[in-house]
Amino acid sequence: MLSKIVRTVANQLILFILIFGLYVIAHGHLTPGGGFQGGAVIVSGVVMLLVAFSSKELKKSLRERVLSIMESTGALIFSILAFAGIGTAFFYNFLVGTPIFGRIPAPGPGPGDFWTGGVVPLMNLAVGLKVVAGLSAVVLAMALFASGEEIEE
Amino acid sequence: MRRVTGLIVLLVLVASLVSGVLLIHPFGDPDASDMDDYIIENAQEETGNNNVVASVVFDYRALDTYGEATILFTAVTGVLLLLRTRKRREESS
Amino acid sequence: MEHIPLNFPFLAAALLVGVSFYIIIFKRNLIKLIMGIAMLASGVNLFLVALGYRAGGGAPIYTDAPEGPMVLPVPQALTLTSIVINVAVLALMLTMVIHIYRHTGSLDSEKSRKMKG
Amino acid sequence: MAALITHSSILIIAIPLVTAFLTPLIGMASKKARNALVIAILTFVAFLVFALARDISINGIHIYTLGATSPDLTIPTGFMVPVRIILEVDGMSILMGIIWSIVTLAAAIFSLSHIASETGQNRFYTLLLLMVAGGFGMMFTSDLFNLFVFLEIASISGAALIAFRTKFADTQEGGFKYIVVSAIASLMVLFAIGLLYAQYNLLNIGALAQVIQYTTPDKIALALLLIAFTMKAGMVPLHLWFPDAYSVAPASITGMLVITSHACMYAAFRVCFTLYGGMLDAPVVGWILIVFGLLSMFVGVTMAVFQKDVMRFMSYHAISQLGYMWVGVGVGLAVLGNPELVATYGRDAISGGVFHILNHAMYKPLLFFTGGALFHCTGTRDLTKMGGLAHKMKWTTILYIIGTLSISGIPPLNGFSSKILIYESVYQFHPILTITGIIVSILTLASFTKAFHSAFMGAELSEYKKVKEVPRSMIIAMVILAAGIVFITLFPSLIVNWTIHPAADALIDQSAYINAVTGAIP
Repeated sequence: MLSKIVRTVANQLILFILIFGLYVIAHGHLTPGGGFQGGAVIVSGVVMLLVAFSSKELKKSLRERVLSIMESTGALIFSILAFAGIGTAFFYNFLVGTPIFGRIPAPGPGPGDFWTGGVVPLMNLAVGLKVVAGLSAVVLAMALFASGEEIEE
Repeated sequence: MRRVTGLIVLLVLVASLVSGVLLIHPFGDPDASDMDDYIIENAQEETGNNNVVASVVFDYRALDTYGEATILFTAVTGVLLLLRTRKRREESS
Repeated sequence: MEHIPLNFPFLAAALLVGVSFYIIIFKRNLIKLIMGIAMLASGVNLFLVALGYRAGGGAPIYTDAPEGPMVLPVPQALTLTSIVINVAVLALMLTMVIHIYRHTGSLDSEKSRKMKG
Repeated sequence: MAALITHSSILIIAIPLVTAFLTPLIGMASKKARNALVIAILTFVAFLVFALARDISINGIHIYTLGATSPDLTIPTGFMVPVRIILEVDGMSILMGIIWSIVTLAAAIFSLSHIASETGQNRFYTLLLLMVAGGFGMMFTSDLFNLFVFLEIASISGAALIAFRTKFADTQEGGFKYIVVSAIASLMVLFAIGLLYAQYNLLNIGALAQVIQYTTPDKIALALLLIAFTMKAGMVPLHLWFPDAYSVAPASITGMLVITSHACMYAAFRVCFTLYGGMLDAPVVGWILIVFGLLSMFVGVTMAVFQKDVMRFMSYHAISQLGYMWVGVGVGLAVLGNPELVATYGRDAISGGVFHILNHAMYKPLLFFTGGALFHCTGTRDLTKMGGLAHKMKWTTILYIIGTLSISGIPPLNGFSSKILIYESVYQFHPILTITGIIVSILTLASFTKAFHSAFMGAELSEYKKVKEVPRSMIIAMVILAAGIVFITLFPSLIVNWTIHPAADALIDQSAYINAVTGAIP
């Protein structure tokens, strides 16, 4: 556990990291970024917390069982989105042209519209959830193992 | 003996890699780009994405991304499997 | 062969791969071996992403895009996939090295019993 | 049903994946439900594989374009080359799929009691299902980068499963070696993909095969691909990691790892026959495969003689048996440019090699499972410490004898029928190949008899007084594979006509594979 100054700053910073990560995930279909990149940003915040506090402290708020469930959920959402298009073909982008994320942008360069992209924004979200949960679980498990703590199954 | 063999293998490998990369198209001027041009032209219309890379990752080559997400899941599962601390020890068969 | 000066990024990628193979073949420390593999992955990723460059091209994103050509999108997608895969591989490798160190007390591939070859 | 067949190729890959994501959630609630789910899903996948096999034997190559407006629309309307990922299942792929579905089902059943006393079972079954999906993906995809992705799925889950028993040091070392080899091999594959992509801007195997020129970068890409896949398959100069990794895994996983070796072998064949095909410098590459195949046969069997560890002993035999397939298919590849020779013996040589893959995939997992059963009962893998187990473990003894006779090529068992096919055809290419094959076969029989003697025969040892026969699920798993052996033994010509010849023809006939991708414009 590091000094009080570090802990306070980390506590404040995590909010901004979270918001930036969510922005990168949510705008993956418009600007550079996406589920993997935004997820990695958020996990960097988790690593910061891990350095500022001890792994024992962090374990109280981030339980591995919960992370495991989150990861499976993310993967299952991705699978459901993939299976939903199977009426046409697996991974068919079935949302293009529907009211949900279905708008088609004007061809060529443009300002970008949030409600475009079909299943892509949803998949970004699912992948983001998965990456955050998965990588946090790995980092946390390694830290706990190194400090001799117990890891739940 | 082992060092000599290793050195020979290394030299052959590096020589072939360098000659390989020197014989492909010059940097910044791809020879063929049919597939990529098709994607750049049609990504907005077919997938509704302004971000062409996102449309490749999640639409044109979505199975790769599915596999990639699966690999991440695999690695996380593997790490948690290997780092499990045995809470209950059952030595009986 | 007149275009050799232009091929520096490819050459750099090939040399990076060569250096990492040197590390993988000759270094005995397991952590250095893992670093070698990480460098190998970086070299291959650099090669892949350099393949897609088009002179003067911008990022293949239409949101507020400047005029002009766009670089090829597929190599970027492949590189993204490959980066994530390598993160996964490295995490698992490091876990195994932690265990090997706990069991044998050494990171030397020649000292531990079966790590030769 | 028709819709199920249309989508079957992707369902075979996706259903195990989805189940793998579900397994941790269900395992938290109930162990029995999780075990039942795993077995049920693998049975369903095996059913789908057989349904797809029947469809392919009637309608020809099965093709599936992911995310397209219609699954058989491989090329976008008004365009020349495929853009999306395409799954393409021909005779050879479906043969590998059949093998993989049977062995994974047996391995899952074997695991039920083999790892019943270990912790971390939820994650074990999750990884097992992921490995199943990775294997199917490797066999069915026709996209080079997709092949790389699925290769990684299979190897990462395999490495984690090898290291499953964390309390032993050798499992960690074996797993680490496996993942290092896999990482290097797959990055070499990726570099080769980059070289091919740079020249042709394509990733689909069929589309690439149509335009490939065999320039110098293509040759380097071929060398990288072949080194990577032969390294992963355990061919001799690059085999040192093979016994270390395979001998320490749980026995059910070792059985599956053998088939992933076959899958890498399949990928190497796919590259040689389908991707390069007619452009290939066939005699040179064929001879390279033959020479290193012969080395594998010989080195594998001679190293096996000195092994005391039952699993290491069988791993070295696996290397030796893989050599037969390299030689058989290598002879076919060497004469690929000459249609007359292909007709006289090339096709038979390829058929023999492919048939040997099927046979090896039945008896080698069976032998590994019996080794696992011995370990399960005695707690040791050391053959010199075992003895007199035939009295206590009748089923295991009988199944071990079936496996031994089959691997040594004793007539009339299935190992004999594929070996005789290889011997007859490669004799016309070069007699020395057949002679080496027969010598290796004799050595195999000798060493397996010795192992049998030291483990099962002799007086009952006092420390194994309390040993009982292994649990029922392990016997069922072994009986499934033994039934496969018996079936092939009883109906060899049926098997050869229905599965082996279509597979060999799929390798030889490059144009069929290409046409399925490029000619399917509706």
